[in-house]
Formats: sequence, C-alpha cells, structure tokens
Amino acid sequence: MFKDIFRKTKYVTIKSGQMQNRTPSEVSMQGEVVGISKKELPDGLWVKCPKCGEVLFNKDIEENARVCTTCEHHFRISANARLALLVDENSFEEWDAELTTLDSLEFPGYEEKLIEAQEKSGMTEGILTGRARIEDIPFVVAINEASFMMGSMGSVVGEKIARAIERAIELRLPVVIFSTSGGARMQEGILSLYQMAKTSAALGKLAENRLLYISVLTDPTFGGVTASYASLGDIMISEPNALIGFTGPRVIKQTMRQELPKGAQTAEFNQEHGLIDLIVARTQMRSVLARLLRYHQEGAQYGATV
Amino acid sequence: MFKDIFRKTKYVTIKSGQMQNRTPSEVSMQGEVVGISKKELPDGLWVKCPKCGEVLFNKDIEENARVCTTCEHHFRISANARLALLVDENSFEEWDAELTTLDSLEFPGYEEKLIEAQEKSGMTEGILTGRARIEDIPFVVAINEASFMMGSMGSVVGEKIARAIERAIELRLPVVIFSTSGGARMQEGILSLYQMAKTSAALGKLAENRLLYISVLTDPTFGGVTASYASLGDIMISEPNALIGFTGPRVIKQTMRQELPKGAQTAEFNQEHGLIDLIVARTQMRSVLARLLRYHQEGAQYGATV
Amino acid sequence: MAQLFEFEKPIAELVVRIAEIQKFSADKGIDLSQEVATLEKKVALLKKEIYGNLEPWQKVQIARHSERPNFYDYAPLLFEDFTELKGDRLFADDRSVAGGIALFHGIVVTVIAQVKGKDTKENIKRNFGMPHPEGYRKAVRLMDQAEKFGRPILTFIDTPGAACDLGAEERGQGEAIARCLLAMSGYHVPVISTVIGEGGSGGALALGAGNVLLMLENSFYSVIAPESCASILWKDTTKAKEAAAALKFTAQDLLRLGVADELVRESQGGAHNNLNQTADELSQVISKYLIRLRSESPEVLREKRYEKLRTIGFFHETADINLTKDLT
Amino acid sequence: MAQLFEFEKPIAELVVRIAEIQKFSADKGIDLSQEVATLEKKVALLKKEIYGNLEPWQKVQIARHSERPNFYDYAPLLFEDFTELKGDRLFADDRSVAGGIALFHGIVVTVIAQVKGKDTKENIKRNFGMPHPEGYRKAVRLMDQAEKFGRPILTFIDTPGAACDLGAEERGQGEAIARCLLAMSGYHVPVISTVIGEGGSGGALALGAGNVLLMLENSFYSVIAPESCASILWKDTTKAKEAAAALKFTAQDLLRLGVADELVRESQGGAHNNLNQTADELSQVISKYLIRLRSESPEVLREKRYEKLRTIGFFHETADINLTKDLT
Ligand SMILES: [Zn+2]
Ligand SMILES: [Zn+2]
Repeated sequence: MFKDIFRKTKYVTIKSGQMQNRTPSEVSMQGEVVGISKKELPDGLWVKCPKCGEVLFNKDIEENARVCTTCEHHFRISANARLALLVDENSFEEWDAELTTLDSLEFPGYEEKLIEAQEKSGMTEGILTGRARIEDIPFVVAINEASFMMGSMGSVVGEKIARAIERAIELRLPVVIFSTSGGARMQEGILSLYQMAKTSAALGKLAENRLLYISVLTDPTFGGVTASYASLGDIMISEPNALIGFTGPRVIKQTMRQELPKGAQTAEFNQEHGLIDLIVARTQMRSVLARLLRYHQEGAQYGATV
Repeated sequence: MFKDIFRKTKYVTIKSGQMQNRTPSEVSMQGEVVGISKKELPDGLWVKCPKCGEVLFNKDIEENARVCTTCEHHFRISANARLALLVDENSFEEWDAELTTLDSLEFPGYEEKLIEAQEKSGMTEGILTGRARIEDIPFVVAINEASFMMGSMGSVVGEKIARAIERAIELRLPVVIFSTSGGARMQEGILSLYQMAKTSAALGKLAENRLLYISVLTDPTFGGVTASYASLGDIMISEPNALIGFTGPRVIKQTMRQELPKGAQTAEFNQEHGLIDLIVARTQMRSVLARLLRYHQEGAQYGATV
Repeated sequence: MAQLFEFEKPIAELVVRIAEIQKFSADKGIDLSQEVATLEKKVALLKKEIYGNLEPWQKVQIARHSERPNFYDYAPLLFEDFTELKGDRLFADDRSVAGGIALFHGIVVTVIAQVKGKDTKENIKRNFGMPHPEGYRKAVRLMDQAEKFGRPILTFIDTPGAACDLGAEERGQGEAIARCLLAMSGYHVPVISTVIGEGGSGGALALGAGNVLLMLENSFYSVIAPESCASILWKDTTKAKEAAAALKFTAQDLLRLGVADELVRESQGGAHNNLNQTADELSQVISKYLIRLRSESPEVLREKRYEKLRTIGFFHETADINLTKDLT
Repeated sequence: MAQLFEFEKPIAELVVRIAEIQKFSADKGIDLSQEVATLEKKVALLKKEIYGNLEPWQKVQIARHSERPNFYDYAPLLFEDFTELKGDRLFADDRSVAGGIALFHGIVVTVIAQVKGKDTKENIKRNFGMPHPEGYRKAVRLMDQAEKFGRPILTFIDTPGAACDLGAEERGQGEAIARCLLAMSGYHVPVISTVIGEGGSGGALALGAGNVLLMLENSFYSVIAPESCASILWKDTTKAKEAAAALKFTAQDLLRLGVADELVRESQGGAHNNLNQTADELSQVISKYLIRLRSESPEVLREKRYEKLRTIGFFHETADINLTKDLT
C-alpha cells in the first residue's frame, strides 16, 4: 500500500511564469465559485448578486474588489485576485510553489479530483504562500484558494503554511493568513488531520518569537482549518458576513436535528460570541492591515514612538 | 484626617499562650456562628442541625469534625478548630500574630466592631497564618476566621496573607488558604479593596516560583475574597454545600430583581460551572491535602518517582 | 443645558439674573454693564467657592452625571488612532469593556476601558458599565497581547461595579476579576490606570492595579457603593451622603492615602462642562507618566508595581502595644 | 455474554457445539474428549484466523463496542491513585473529558481522557464522548498545570469527534481545539497519547499531538467518520465499510504511516474480552515510553515533539517532475 509513495503522479502542468502574466481580473474570474450558471449569464459581462439579487456589471464589481456595489455582499475571490488587491505592486515573492500532492493513501478518485482542482483554480495546490509588502511593510502571507478542493488542507497546504511560518521566524516578519476552507482534506486521511497540529505548532514557535500573526477569515472557513491555524491569530479579522464555524450547518442539522438560528456562524455571530476582533470590508482590508502591521513593526516595543 | 494614623487604639488583649492552652473543642465552640439561640439549647450539650433539623450531641459532632452525623451538614468552625483538625500535632508555628488593625479612616463604629470581633473570636484579626505539617509534609497555611467581622479582608488580613506567601517563596513551601469571608472590609475603604490586588500579586510571585497553591473554599466565601486569592488556586477545593460567589444572593435579588435558582452558589453549583476541582468533606480534608501536597513536593518534577 | 445639581442652583440663579438684566438693558437702552460685570465677578467667585469645596457626595453626583464624558468621548481626543479589538475568545464580546490598540503621542499602546452608556438604550447594551466575566477576560487577553508585543497599557475605570446577576455568578465573576489582578501584577510593560468617573469596588479594581493610578478630580473610587454602605451601617440607603464621607473615597482622599499618584484637573464644575479641556489635561498627565515609565527596564516596572501594591494598607506592627482590655 | 458481531458468529457456533457435545457426553456417559479437544483446537485456530485478519470496518465495530472499556475502566488498573480535577474555570465542567493527577508506576502524572458512556444514561451525561469547548479548555488548564509543576502528561483518546451543536459553535469549538494543539506543542514535559477506542477527527487530535502516539490494536483514528466519508464520496452512508478501507485509519495503518509509534496488544477479540490483560499491556507500553522520555531534557522533549509533527505528511518537492498535462 505504501510502496508507491514516491511514484510519480499525473498532474496538470502550470507553467512557471504563467500566473504572473495574468491580470488580476482574469485570475479572479477563474476563482469565482458563486452559483451563477454560465447559461444564465453567458457572456461573462454580467453577474447576479446572490444576496440582493441585483444584476451587476462584472466590470463594476471588479473595480470594487468584487464586492456588490448595491448590498456590499462579498463575492468569493481567488487567492491571486486577493493578492493583487492587497499587496504592493510587484512585491510578492512566491514560496514553495513546487510542492505538489502525493496520493499516498491511493484514495479513490483523488488523482482525478486534483487534476480537476488544478484546472479549475490554475494553482498547483490550495494555498499560495510567500512574502510581500503592504505600504512598504514586509510580511509573510498565505492565502487559501477556495476553488482548489474547497481550500481543504492536505499535506501540501500544511507543509506550505509551516514553511512560511518558519521562514517568517528566520526573517523576523509578521504573518498574515487568509483562510477559506472546508477543513482537513479527507483524501489524505490522518496525514491531513495532523496538518492541523503541524500548523498550530509552527504558530507556537512564531508566538514564542513574539512575532505578530493576523488571521483573516473569509467565506467559508470550517472544520480542521477553523480548529487550527485560522483560530490562533493574535488578531482575528473577518470579512463581513463570512460563514465561519467548526461544524457545517448541514451536518449540525443532520446530526443534532438542530436548526441553526438565522445569522448563526456569520462573522457577526462569531464576533458577538467573542471570537473575532474586527470585521473589515474587503475594500478596507489593505489599509487596516497596513496600520496593524505598522503598529507591530520591530522597534515599537516598550513605548518607542513609531 | 490622617494625622492619627499611628495613634494607639484600644483593643482586646489576647494573652500570648492563651490560644495554645485551649482544647480544640473549646476553640471551635468559640467560633460557632450557626443560628442556634442559647435559650433553645442552654447547656451547650446539644446542637440542632440547621439542615436536617436533628438535635445532636455536641460531643458527637465534635468528634466528627463538626459535621452532622445524620446529614453531613458542615457546621462552621473557627480557624483554630480547623487547624487542630488539619495539621500534625504541635506542628503549627504562627506568624504575624502581632499585626493589628489601625482605624486609619476613623470609620464610624469600627473600633467598637473590632473589639467585639476580638471578644467573639478570641483572635486579634480575621486570619491565622503560619507554617505547619500534614503527614509530616511542611506547608504554609492561612485560615480565615468567620466570627471576626465575617472574615472580611482589611489591611491586616491582606498583609498577613502577602507575608505568608512571600515566606513560602523563601522557604520553597506550598501554600494552602482556607477562605471564609464576606469580602473586602468596608471600614478600611480603598485600603481594603487594594488588599485584593496585594494578595493576588503575591500569588503571582508564588506561581512564578512554581510553588503549589491550594485554595479551600468554606462556607461562606464572597465578594473581594472570591475575586482575589480564593479564586487563584492551582487546585480549587470546597467543602460540600458551602456557599461561594461574588455577589451575595440578597444583593442579587435586590439589585437585579432576580431570584436565584435553588442550589445556586453552592459548591456543587460552582463545580458544575467549572470553577472547583474537588469537593471534599471536612473529615477527608486532611488526607486529600496530604496526597496533593505529596504529589507536589520538590523532586516530583519531570517524572521522578515519588 | 446640562442637568443641574442642587448645589449648582445658586450659580444658575445668578446666571439667569444676569441674562434678565442684560435683556432689560437692551430693551430699555439703559447701560447696566457695570452691574453685569459685578454680577459676573460674583458668579466666578461663587463657582470657585462651590466647585472648590465640593463634598464627597457632590463629587459622586458629578462622577455619575448623565452627561459625564465616557471613554468613547475621550478616545478621539486622546489618541491619533484607536483600533478596537473585541471578544474574550471564549464566550462573548462584553460591550461594557472596550479594548484595542491606539496611538498615543506617537506611542503604540494597548487600551482597556470600562464604558457606561449615555442613555437607557446604550446603557442596556453596555449593562450600565458593569462588566461580566467575559469583559474581564477580554481585558486579560488584550493585556497579555500588550505584554507579548511590549506595548504600554492604559486602562480607564468607569463602572458602578462588576455585573451582579446569575450569569456573572455562573461564569465565575470572582475568578475573572482575580485573574485580571494576577495578570496585571506580572507584566513587564508600563501600566497606567485612570479613574475617569466611578470606580466601583472589585469590578473597578480589576483594571486599577497598575504602576500609576491617576484620578480625574471629581472621580471617586470605593470599596463599596455609598448607598450599599449606608444600607449596611444605618439600614438606610438615603444616608448615602454620610457614607460617602465616611468611606474616604474621593480622588483627594486617595491621593492622601497613597493609593492615587496624581489628580487630573477637570473643567470647572466637572468634565462634562468642557470635554476638550479635560481631555487635554488628561492627555498631558498620562503622557508625563508614560514618558517616566518608559525609561524603566521591564523588570523594574514589574518590581515597582509589586512594591506599590505591597505598601498599601495601615496596621500596627508590634504586639501588645494596642491591647488594653483583657479577654478573660 | 458480550454483544456478538457478525464475523464472530462462526466462533460462537463452534463454542455452542462444543458445549452440546460435552453435555451429550456427560448425559450419555460417552467419552468424547478427543472430539472436544479437536473442536477446541479448531476454535483457537478460527479465532486466530478471524481476529488476526480483521477488516478495517470490523475494527471500527470493536472500537465502538458498547462494552469496550473506557478510561474509567482502565484508571484503577493503570494508576495507584487518580485524583480527578474538574472544570475549565470559565464556563462548565465537561464530563466527556476527565482530567486529574495520578500516580503511574510511582510517577506523578497529569491525565486527560475522553470518556464515552456505557449506557444511554451515561452517554447523555457524557455527550457520547463528544467534548464541548469547555472540555478542551479544561484539558489545556490541566496540561498547563502539568507544565508548571513538571509532570508528564498522559492523554487517552476515545471520541466520535468534538461536539457539533449550536452551543459548541457559540463557545468557539474551533478555537478550543486549536488552543489545545498550540498548548501541547509548547510543553517541556513528556506527552504520551493513547487511542483506546475511537479517534474521531479534530476532536480526537486535540489530545493527540504528543511526543508519542500509542494505539490499542483495535482502535482507529480518522480524519472523518467512515459514515460521513461514504456519504460524501458515494452519497450512501451504508458504504461506510468501503470508506473505512479507503481512509487507512486502523492502528496498523497509522503505524505504517509513521503517525503511531507503537500498538498495544488487546485481549483476543478486543479489550472487552479481558480488561485486566489489556490494561496490563497498556501499562507496560506506556511505562516503557515514559521511562524513555524521562531521560530527555525539557528542551529536547519539546523540540522532538515539534520535529515529529513537522515530518507527518507526504508530497512531491520538485517542480515540474509530476506535471504531465498542459493547462493551456
Ligand atoms: Zn448585492
Ligand atoms: Zn444534619
């Protein structure tokens, strides 16, 4: 069963440099997963807001960080689109893009799902990591990709996060992680589960080094990701209305025969229950992060003037 | 107003050696505050249990650690009686008995209350501190005296506790404090309030030195004592059915027009709400403390065999 | 106009008379400017006399004034920026306690404050400024964060006391306050606490055991509410005035007792009469102490905080000297 | 007699036949001892055959057996003394998690264990072994205490998963589990975790990230319940058997994957068949590892725990080598 662990697998090739040549808008379209059938809006010029029902110019919401111009609904966006919105131009240096998944349990249908996910997301795995700058302040960033198997965490996602954190320690940089995930990735079994422990332990080292960690929760964040790195921020931020929880509402309903009250598991619900510091609209995210990063730059200790 | 801070006050004299000559039973009678009128039971031979109503031989419950032989109701006992029940014979060395109270705010009626309290309790102030042994294990002990102004904490109680903890650090001994108190002592105003901070800070130093602190809550423990040293035990123990809380039930009722449910603020209620480790009957207290103290003796670290 | 207290009425009457004279003078074209000037001087003297000799109970009334500035009034005047951070990570976000990161005179600080509401609706939201355990646990969480990142801590006290309902008991109100005291005693960063209004008992103390305690001059800080004290002493809550005097809880009392380090001048008649002026005084005093504390090493800051607490309280140290009556 | 599984029926049938033959032999006075001996040998072979080749799904059934020993069954056999300590100091005492101080082979240890009930009544009390946030927070409190006093930590895992109701969500189930993982990674004392029954997902992992992971040989430890996996993969919860095989979650699988360090032999057919024997095996294995870990320095214990977690997981490290299909 484990004899083939180092066997080669058939994955999509994503040519080096390919991502860099795309415009943010192309990339974000790639990652859009809101339920609008292509049939309904065939030309890609229009998009219907799932919250207020308004039919919007794609171009308009593109210019508004993919936030509905009518009701401020936050459309899901791809990791690359988020990066483009967030960091200083040309400041991103990607790390560990070469790490790819091994179907070490030979789990039924996993390889096919991986190929599908790569095609859908244009990424090699469900997270983007590296270093970047916001308003010229350097930091380490990781961004989950929802369209890659629901941003689920397998060995590669866990490893990339742990490596990013360890490099942040070496470089003495703060870490910001944007989560969007269904949880641990079933197809890698216990190996996925232990990525929760791995990422949490790495954050323990970061904390020991007194380096800032900001966790930004975006829609949706559930399961093993909520129960590990996503919940361990010194500062916990969420986008408005994002669904965040440990167990998904459908499972709660099935298992407990319990219907969740309206608004349960939203960012606002989580904040009321003491779990989130700040709810920040995507259009404000860059400036809020800039401020928080600046307040935690080295040299701000013991009352030095910044 | 503060010119008289060092003025002499008129207090009861408690002759040195007086306490030592009493038998435990005489001492505990002194401290008995359960509402049985002398009229009802004039000869002191009998006592009526306030819980089950049984009229009991005083001698019988005396031999049973002043626990009702029918329903296990724990009668309140004096600090000295508790000490006699708890520690190895002749092992107690009292500390700071010479500290007495100054009516520094010239609070109406305080001096009279102090004299009354001294007469009633046979103690100079509301707490007994010192070092002792249980099953030959040395430790530092402090015991509140309920009959001294409801065990309330003024400057002397706070100071005696802080000194006892500081000496425990010097001697590298664990600390056990038995609380019974209505809270901070009104008559010393803000000075009483800050004894909460003083005792808590001293416990912070103890913790930093990795020395064990066991807090034993006895009936009743409320207010500023609950909100300071009494709640900070590494291990929290209570006698059965003891009433423990921050705000007294009468005040809650008056202020919030809220009637507490039956059983609220009992030791059992507090345990259900996660605030108490162990409920230990008075008859078992010595052996439980002996075990816990033994497990925390120096040399038990990192898996040494004890 | 702001709510008037009984003791302010002589002032108000004079002010009304001046207005009447001015109106009469204008209507009739008679010059009464000299009379007005005399009266205005009298008003100034009266204010000085009255506000300079407030009794403890009058200070309680000012400290509890419905228009007394709360933390959210001061925040934009004290800080270049205040980013509020919410929640205890355990149960709820308590809105009677505000916390976050702020920029104060160019220094990044962590701020924790008790907040009363200004009207009934806000008071219900903020539980009349009475924190539940989750409020104290949020405070500890944010103060621990300040310690981690080496940020000074500023606390602002304004509460009638900790919440006293069943929920507070269930969730360990005593434990929550005790943890605040324990936590604060261990930090290596400067902790400056200011009573800006009412300092009600253990619920206030939880944020008050810092390196420095400042008090606005009309604030008070007491082991027990004067009403409760009167109820216990004289079985009569209307004797709160007498209790207020007995408890020695005004800012001036606490300065004399060595508990408060410095008083902060308020605008005449109370902070509500001139928020900007009071905020400016407050800002200057805090800044002075912050600069002083910044020069201390982390270990010294912690040790001095401990020493300060250790010396609060008075007692006789020598046995027998005060014992004059024999028990036997 | 204990509840029988389908796969155990051939054994049971043989046992019944032996009993019948023995009765016949006794009734009729005919010596059939040779036949009985043959059959008994056959039973032994059959047991070895069946129990030695259990499929994953059969192990799930044994691990979930209603009479499978729980922590409270093992405690008096493993420890000279166990003093249970309760509560998270914040909200409640969660009875699906037991914790306390115990004496193990003369060594003072801190123990944390998940506990399922043995019957419906107990299961309701213990929420079917599914901890709420307060259970994980109790665990962290007691483990922090172990760290403070330098006591090794033993954890025992037996849960279908963390509680999944509204209350758990409200009180931050994810945060509570994450804090367990973070806390455990930082300790300087030995941490030995043992799966004694069901290891259900993140709710189990919260107590499982120690220096050493032991597993009873019929226990399993999975990222997801096989029923839920089947429901997602094949929209059919009855295919749990297939999912159980796909998930590679048996003790033997985890040993091969480098997640478990050693398996603990159970009495034949499962721990419920001989509690004492299983407890004895468990005691010996834990003791062996505890002695080994005691010889390490605190810093090394911590570092090795980190290194162990860091190496779990498989992936390709070199770019392009596995990429065979072009996206464009
Ligand atoms: Zn919309
Ligand atoms: Zn009785």
